[in-house]
Amino acid sequence: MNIFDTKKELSGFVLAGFILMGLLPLSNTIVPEDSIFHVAGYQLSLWGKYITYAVLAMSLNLLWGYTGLLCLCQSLFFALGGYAFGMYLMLQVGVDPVYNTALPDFMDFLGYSELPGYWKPFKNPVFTMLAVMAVPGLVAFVFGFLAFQSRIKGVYFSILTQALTYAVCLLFFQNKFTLLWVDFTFGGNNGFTDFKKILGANINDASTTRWLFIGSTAFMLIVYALISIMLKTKFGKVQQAIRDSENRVRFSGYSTTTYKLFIFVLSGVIAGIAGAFYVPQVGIINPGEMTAAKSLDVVVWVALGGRGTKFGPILGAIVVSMLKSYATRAFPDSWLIILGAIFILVVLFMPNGLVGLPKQLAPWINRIRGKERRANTRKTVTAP
Amino acid sequence: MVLSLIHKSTPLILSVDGVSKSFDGFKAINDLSFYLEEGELRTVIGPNGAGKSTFMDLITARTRPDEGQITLHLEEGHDVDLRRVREHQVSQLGIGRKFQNPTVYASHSVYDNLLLSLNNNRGIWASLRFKEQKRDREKIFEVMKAIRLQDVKGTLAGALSHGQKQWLEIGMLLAQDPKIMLVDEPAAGMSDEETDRTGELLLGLAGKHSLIVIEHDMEFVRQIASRVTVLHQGSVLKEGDFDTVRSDEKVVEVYLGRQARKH
Amino acid sequence: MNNTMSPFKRLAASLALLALAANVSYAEETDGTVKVGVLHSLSGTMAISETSLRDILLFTFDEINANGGVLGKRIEPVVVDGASDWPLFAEKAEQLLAKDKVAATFGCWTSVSRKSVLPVYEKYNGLLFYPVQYEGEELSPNIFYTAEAVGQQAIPAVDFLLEEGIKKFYLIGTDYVYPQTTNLVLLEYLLSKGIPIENIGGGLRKDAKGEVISAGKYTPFSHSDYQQIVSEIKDFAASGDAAVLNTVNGDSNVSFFKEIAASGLTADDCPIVSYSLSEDEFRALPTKDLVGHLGCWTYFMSLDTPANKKFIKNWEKWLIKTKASGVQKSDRVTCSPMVLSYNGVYLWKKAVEKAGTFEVEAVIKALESGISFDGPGGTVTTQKNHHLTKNVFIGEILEDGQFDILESFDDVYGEPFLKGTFK
Amino acid sequence: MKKTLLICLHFLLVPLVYSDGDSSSRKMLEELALGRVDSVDDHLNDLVETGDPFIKVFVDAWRVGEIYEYELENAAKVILHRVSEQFELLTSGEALDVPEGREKYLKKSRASRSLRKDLSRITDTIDLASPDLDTRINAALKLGQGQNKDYLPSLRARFERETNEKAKRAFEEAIMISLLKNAEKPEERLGAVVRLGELASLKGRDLVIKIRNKNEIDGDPKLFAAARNSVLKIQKRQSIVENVGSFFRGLSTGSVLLIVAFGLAITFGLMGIINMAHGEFIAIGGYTCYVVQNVFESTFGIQSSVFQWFFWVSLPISFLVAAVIGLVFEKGFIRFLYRRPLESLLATWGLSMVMRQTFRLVFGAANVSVETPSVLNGTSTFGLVSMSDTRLFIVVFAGFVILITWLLLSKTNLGLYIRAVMQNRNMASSLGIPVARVNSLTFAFGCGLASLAGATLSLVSNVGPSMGQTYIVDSFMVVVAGGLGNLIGAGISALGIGVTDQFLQPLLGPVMGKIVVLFAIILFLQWKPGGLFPTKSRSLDD
Repeated sequence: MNIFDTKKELSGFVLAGFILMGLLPLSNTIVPEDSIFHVAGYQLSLWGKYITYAVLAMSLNLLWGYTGLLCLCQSLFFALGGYAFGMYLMLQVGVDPVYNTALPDFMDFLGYSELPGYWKPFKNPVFTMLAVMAVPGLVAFVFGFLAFQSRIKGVYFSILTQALTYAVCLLFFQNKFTLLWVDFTFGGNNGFTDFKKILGANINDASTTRWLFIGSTAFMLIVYALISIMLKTKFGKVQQAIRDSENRVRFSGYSTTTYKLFIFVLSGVIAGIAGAFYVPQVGIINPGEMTAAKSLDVVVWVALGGRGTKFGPILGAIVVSMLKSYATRAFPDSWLIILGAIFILVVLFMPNGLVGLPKQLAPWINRIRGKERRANTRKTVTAP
Repeated sequence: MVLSLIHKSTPLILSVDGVSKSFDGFKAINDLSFYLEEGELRTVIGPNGAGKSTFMDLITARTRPDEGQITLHLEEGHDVDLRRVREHQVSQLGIGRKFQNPTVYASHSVYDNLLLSLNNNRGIWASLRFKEQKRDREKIFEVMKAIRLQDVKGTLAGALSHGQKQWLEIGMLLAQDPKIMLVDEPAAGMSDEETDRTGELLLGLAGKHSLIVIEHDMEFVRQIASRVTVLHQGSVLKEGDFDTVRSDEKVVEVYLGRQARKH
Repeated sequence: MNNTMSPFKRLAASLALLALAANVSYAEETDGTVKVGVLHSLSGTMAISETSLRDILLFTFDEINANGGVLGKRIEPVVVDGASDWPLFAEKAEQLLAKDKVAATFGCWTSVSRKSVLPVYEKYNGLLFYPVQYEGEELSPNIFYTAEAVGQQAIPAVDFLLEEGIKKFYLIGTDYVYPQTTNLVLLEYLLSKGIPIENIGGGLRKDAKGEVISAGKYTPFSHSDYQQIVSEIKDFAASGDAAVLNTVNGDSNVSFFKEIAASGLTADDCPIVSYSLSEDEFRALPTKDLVGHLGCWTYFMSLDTPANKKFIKNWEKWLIKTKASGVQKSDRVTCSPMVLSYNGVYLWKKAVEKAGTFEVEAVIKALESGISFDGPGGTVTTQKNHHLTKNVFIGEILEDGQFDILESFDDVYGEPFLKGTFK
Repeated sequence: MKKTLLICLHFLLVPLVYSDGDSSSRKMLEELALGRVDSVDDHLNDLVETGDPFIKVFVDAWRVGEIYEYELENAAKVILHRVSEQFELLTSGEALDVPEGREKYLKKSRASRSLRKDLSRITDTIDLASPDLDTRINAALKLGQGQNKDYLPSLRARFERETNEKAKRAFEEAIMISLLKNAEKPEERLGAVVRLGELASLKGRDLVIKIRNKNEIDGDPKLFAAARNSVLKIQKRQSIVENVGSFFRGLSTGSVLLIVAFGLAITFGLMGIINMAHGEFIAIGGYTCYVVQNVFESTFGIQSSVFQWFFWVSLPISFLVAAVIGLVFEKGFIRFLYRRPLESLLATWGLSMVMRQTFRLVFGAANVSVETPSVLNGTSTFGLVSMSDTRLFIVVFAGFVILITWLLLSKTNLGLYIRAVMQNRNMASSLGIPVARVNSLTFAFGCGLASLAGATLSLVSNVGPSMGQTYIVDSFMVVVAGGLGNLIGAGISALGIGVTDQFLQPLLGPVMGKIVVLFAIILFLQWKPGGLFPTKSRSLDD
C-alpha cells in the first residue's frame, strides 16, 4: 500500500527528514559560528520545542480533525508524559551540592527523608519510557471509557475534558496531595527544573541538544507516517465516518465507543511522548503546562494550520509558536492583541486554515494570472 | 437459501410482545405487540406522535422498553433478546436501519460509503488490517447497480442530491445484508419519479429481506403496501391490507381524517 | 496556484527558510551601547505585579544613561515578555543570552520563573538580578538575589509582633513554595520562641510518624472565596492577642481582605502582617479595609529621607515624559520590589565599574567582594553569598495606601538557608 | 490596678449618661491627641470615667485618619474631626472651614499602636453599656475572652442590670469564660466549666478543652469529667453551627457562581456560542464600576454621601456598556459562527486575548480597586450564623437576575422570539421572526448579564485584566451541569455546586474540595449526560 497520496508527498517527507534530521544539526556542528548558515544550539532546542508542539497538534488533529472530537485535555496528556519523563530526569540530578541530598530538592523542602515508593521505578529509563506512554494512555482510557460509554459528545465532551484538565492542574499545583490514601508529590507549582543528565549525557551539552532535536524530528516523522498509514486503512475511513455521522456508523455495526476510545488513547499516548521530548529541551515541567489555556493553544494551532489535514497541524503549531517567540520580544506589550486578532481572522476568513489558503486564493490568483496571460498574448499578437 | 425458507412456511422473524415505554411520565409506547414474518414488507403509518420513531428505537436497541419483550428469531429457533444487545450489535445481528434524514458519510465517496457498510468484521484490528477482496468489490457493484449510483461511485456523498442520498443510505443497508430493514420515510423529499423508483426498489427487496417501512405519503404507501399497521398513541390501532385499513372508520378518524381536515 | 509542490515538501522548504531567517540576529551592539535584558511578565496572571518592575527598570536605565551610562556606554534595554508562561521564560532567557548577548538581566518574580531560567543562566554563564522576596534555600553562582530573604522580612515582623505581646499566630498562604517554605521557617522560629504549637493556627501537616512538618492554611492561586477561612480566623482571634501571618499571593488578597473587613475583624483585634503586599498592590486594594494592618519590607515609599524623596521625584518626572509603550502614567507609587530592582541596576553598574569590564565573571567577582549602594531605602551591600545586607522596616498601613513606619532594623544580613536553623 | 478600680466603680455607681459627648470628654480627647498630657494612664482613667460613647467614634476616626491637628491663625493648636469632607472642631463639634492657603497648617494626627490598643479596651468597656444590643454582646464576649480579672466586676454588674435575654446570656458566658482563669475557688471553676457546657459556648471551647487536657492524666478527676462533658456538648452545638454556616456560605458561593454563569447560560446555553470571552465581559463590568467610581469621586468627592451611590449607578451602566460591546462583536463576527459552535470557541478565545491585553493597556496591568458602598459594610445575623452584607446582597441580587431573565424570556414578545429562534433558527426565520435582530439582542443581553456579574464581583473580589479567567471554567461547568439551554438548571447547579463546595472545604481544604467538586461534576455528567435538565430532542442527527 502507498502511504502517501502522491510521489511528491513522499519526496517532501524525505526532504523534510533530510533537512530536519541531518542538515540543521549538522550546520550546528560543523558550520563555523559566525556564518549565517550556522544554527545556534538555542535555536536548535527552540526548533526541537516547536516540533514537539507540532506532534502535540497532530495528536489533537487525530481526534478533532479526523474523528470530530474537540478535546481540551491534550495539554494534560502532554504534561503527564512530560512529568513522567521529568521524574526520571529529576532522579538523574544526583546529589545536590546545595542540599547535600540525593532527593529532588522539593522533597527536601517537604521533609521527606527517603524517596517515596512510586518514584523509585523512575530511576529506570525503560520503565520511564513505558510510563510516558502508559500514564496519559491510562488517564485517556479511564476518562474516555466513561465519557464515550455515556455518549458524551460535541460541546459536552469539550467542556468535560476542560474540567478534567483544570482538576488535574489544581491537583498538581499542590505541593503534596493525597489520592486514594497515597501521598503524592510532584513539586507543586515549581514542578521539575534544573535537570543535569539524560541517559548518562550532560543535558547542557551541544550534542545532547542535537540528539534531542533529531529524536523529536524522527518522532514527528514517524507520527506523520503513522497517521498517513492509518488514514489509508479502513480504520481511518471509519474514523472519518464517525466524524460525519456517528449514528450511521453505529448502525452499520461498528462499536463507535471502542473506536473512539482507541483513538483517544492513541492520541493521548502520542501527546505524552511529545511531552517527554519537550521537557528536556525546555528544561522545566510544571502544572502551568496543563492549564486550560494551553489546551486551547493546541486547538488554535490545528485550526490555524488546517484541521483535518495531515500537514496543517504541523504548520499551525510552528507558525504560531514562532510568531509568539518573535512577538513577545518585538511587541512585548501588544503581542496578545496581534495574536488574538489573527485567530479571529483565521476563523472568519480561512475556514480551511493555512493549508487551505492556496486553494482559497486560487480563483484570485488565476484571475490575476489570467489577466497577465491575456495581456501577454495580446502583446505577442501585436508585436510582430 | 432465504427463498426456500419462505416457501417452507412463513415463520416469524421479529416479535414485539406487549411493549411499553414512557419518557418522563409520557407513554410513548403503550402495550404494543407487533409481529413480522420473514420476507414480509410491512408499512407502518400513524399520525405524528404515534410512537413510530420510538418503536424503531426500541427495535434497534436505542432505547430499552420498560415492559414487554422484543425478540429476533434467527434460524433453527435461535432467538435473540433485543433488549439485551447494544446498538452496534443490532446491525451485526442483521437489522439495518435507515434514518428519516439521509445520513451518509459526506466526506467519503459513494464507493467507500458502501465499503464501510459491508458485512465484514468490524473490529478495530480487523479494520486496520482490512484488505479489499474481489467479493467485496462485486457486492458493492451489485448494490450500486440496485440503487442506480454506478455512475457516481467516486463522488463524495456530501455532493449527492437528496434523493441520491436516500438511495445511498438504502444501499448501505443492503450492503450490510440485513435480515430486517427498517426504513424511515424513504420517499421524503423526493420527486414523483424518484418516489416511484424507490417504491420499485423496496418491492424488489421484499422476499429477500424483511422490511418495515414508515411512511407518511399515502400514495407511496398504496404503491408498496401489502400489509399496513396503523399506530396510534403508542399501540396498534389496526392492521391489515391497504384498503381494509383505509376504509376503517377509526383509522380515518385519527389519521386520515385529521390529515384530510388539515389539508 | 503553485500545485507542483506537495504540502509536506512545502513544509520542508519553509522550515529551511525559516531556520535561516531566525538565524539573522537582531541589530548587533554598537560600540556606544551595552545591552541588558528585562525579563518580566507583561501579560498573563503575573503581569499585575511585574509590569511595574519593567517600568522602574526603564526609568533606572534612563537615569543612568542621562548621567553618562556605564563605563561610558549607554544601556540599551531588551524588553521581553515572559507572559507568565514558565517555559517561555527559559526560552526568552536563552534568547537574551545567546542571541542578544546581554551583559546582565533584571527579571523574574515568581519562584518558578526563577527556577525555570536558573539552568539557562548557569549554562550560558549569564548574570541575573532577582528583585522579589523569596523563600531562600537556593544559591546559584549566576544569580544575585537583591530581594528580601525570609530572615529579612518574615522573621523581623514576627519579632515585632512578639514584642507587641502577640501570643497566637495564624498562618495563611497561597499553595506554592514561597509561602510553604516561609511558614516552615516561621513555624520553627515561633516554636523556638516558646509559642506552644496549639497557638499556631491554620492547620498542621504531619508526616507518617506524626511529626509536624509544616503548618498553615493554603489556598490555590487566584482563590476568591475566603468565607470559610475568615470565619476560622475569627474564632482563632476571639481569645485575643492573635495575629495573622499572611503569605497569600497577589490578587487573592483582595477577596481575603474584603472578607476580613466584612466580618468586622479590625487591625486592633487581630493585626495581619502581609508579606506579599506592598504599596504597588495597594493600588488595587480597598485600603480602608487594610488600615492598621502591617507590612514588612526593606523599603517603604513613606521613608522620610532625602535619598528617597529625590528618587520619588525623579521617578514621577520620568513617568510624565517617558515615551516607553505600555507605561501607565498616573496613579503610580514605588515599593520594595521596585526599589530592589533599582538597587540591582546600580549595584551592577558599580560592580562593572569596579571590574572595569562587562565580563560576567569579573562582575560577579566584584559583586561578591562587597559593593555598597546608597539606595532610596538606605545602604545596601552585596554579600559573598549573593544576597544583600539591608535595612528592614515594619510599617502600619494607612488609609492612603502608604505605610507608617513603626520600627526599623538596620543592616540585616541576608541569609538564604534558614530552614532547620531554629530547631 | 487603680485604673480598673475606677472602671468598676464607674459602672457600679455612676448612672450612665448618653449624650453626643459632653464637652469635658471632648476636651480630654483633644489634649490626648495634641500630646499635652503628662501621664497617659491617668488621663485615660479620667476619660473612662466619663463613659462617653463619643470616645469610640473618636478612636475609630483616629485610626482611619479622620483626625487632624490644625494651627489657627492665632497660632493656637486645635484638633479637627473630619466628617464627610467637612471639618469640625473636636471640642465643640462646630463646623470650621480651612481657608485656602492655610492647608499647610493642617496635619493628620496619628495615635500610636499602644495608645490605640488601650483606647480600644476603654471603648469595649464603654460598649458594655451601649444601647445597641449587638455592640453590647460583642463587647461582653470580647472582655470575657480577654480573661482579665479586672473586668469581672463590671461584667457581673452589667449582668445583673441586663434585661434582654440574649444579652444576659452573653454576659453570663463572658463571666464564665473569665472565671475559667480567674476563679478564686475550685468549685467556682468547676461551676463555670459545667455552665459553659450548658450554654454550649463556642467562645469558651478552646479554654475548656485546655482544662480537659490539663486534667486528663493527673489533675482533678472531677474537673476533667465536667470539662469532657462540656466539650462534648459544645462540639455538638458547634457541628450544628458549622453545618448551618456551611450551608449559608454555600448559598453565597453558589450565588456568585450563578451570577457569573448566567450570562454564559444565555450565550452558550441558549445560543450555542462557546463564549471563551465570557470572562472578559465579566471584567468589563468590574472596570465599568471602577470608572463610574472614579467619575463620582472626582465629581462629588469621596466623602460625600452621593459618592456612595456610585455602585448602584454603575450596575445598569455596566449592563449597558457590555451589551453595546457585545452587540458590536455580534454584528462584527459572532453572527457568522452560529452554525459552527466549535469554531466560535476559537474566535472568542482570540477575542478574549485581545480584550485582556486591551484592559491592560487602558487601565494598567495592575488590578484596580473598587470600594464597597458603606450600606453593604456590615454583617447580618440569622440565628446561629452571620453573613456579611455584601454576600447577602449577592444572594439577593442572584435572585433578582433570575427573576428579570425569567420575566424577559417568558413574559415578553422578545422572550418568545428568543425561545423560538434558539429552538430552530430556520423555522423562526420562515415564521417572519427577525432572526438576526433577535440573535444580536440575545447575545447583547448575555454579555450584559456577564457584566452585571463583574460589577457585583467587585464587592468580594478583585477587578483586573484577568479576573474573568478565574471564573471561566466554573461558569462552563455550571451551565453544562445544569443542562444546556435551561436557565433554571443553571441556577440549581450553581447553588448545588456552591453548597457542596462549602461542605467539602472544612473536610478537605479549599483545593481538594474544589477538585472533588470538579470530579463529582464529571461523574455526574456520565450519569446524566444532558445535565440536570437535558434539552429534549428526538432527533437522531448529531
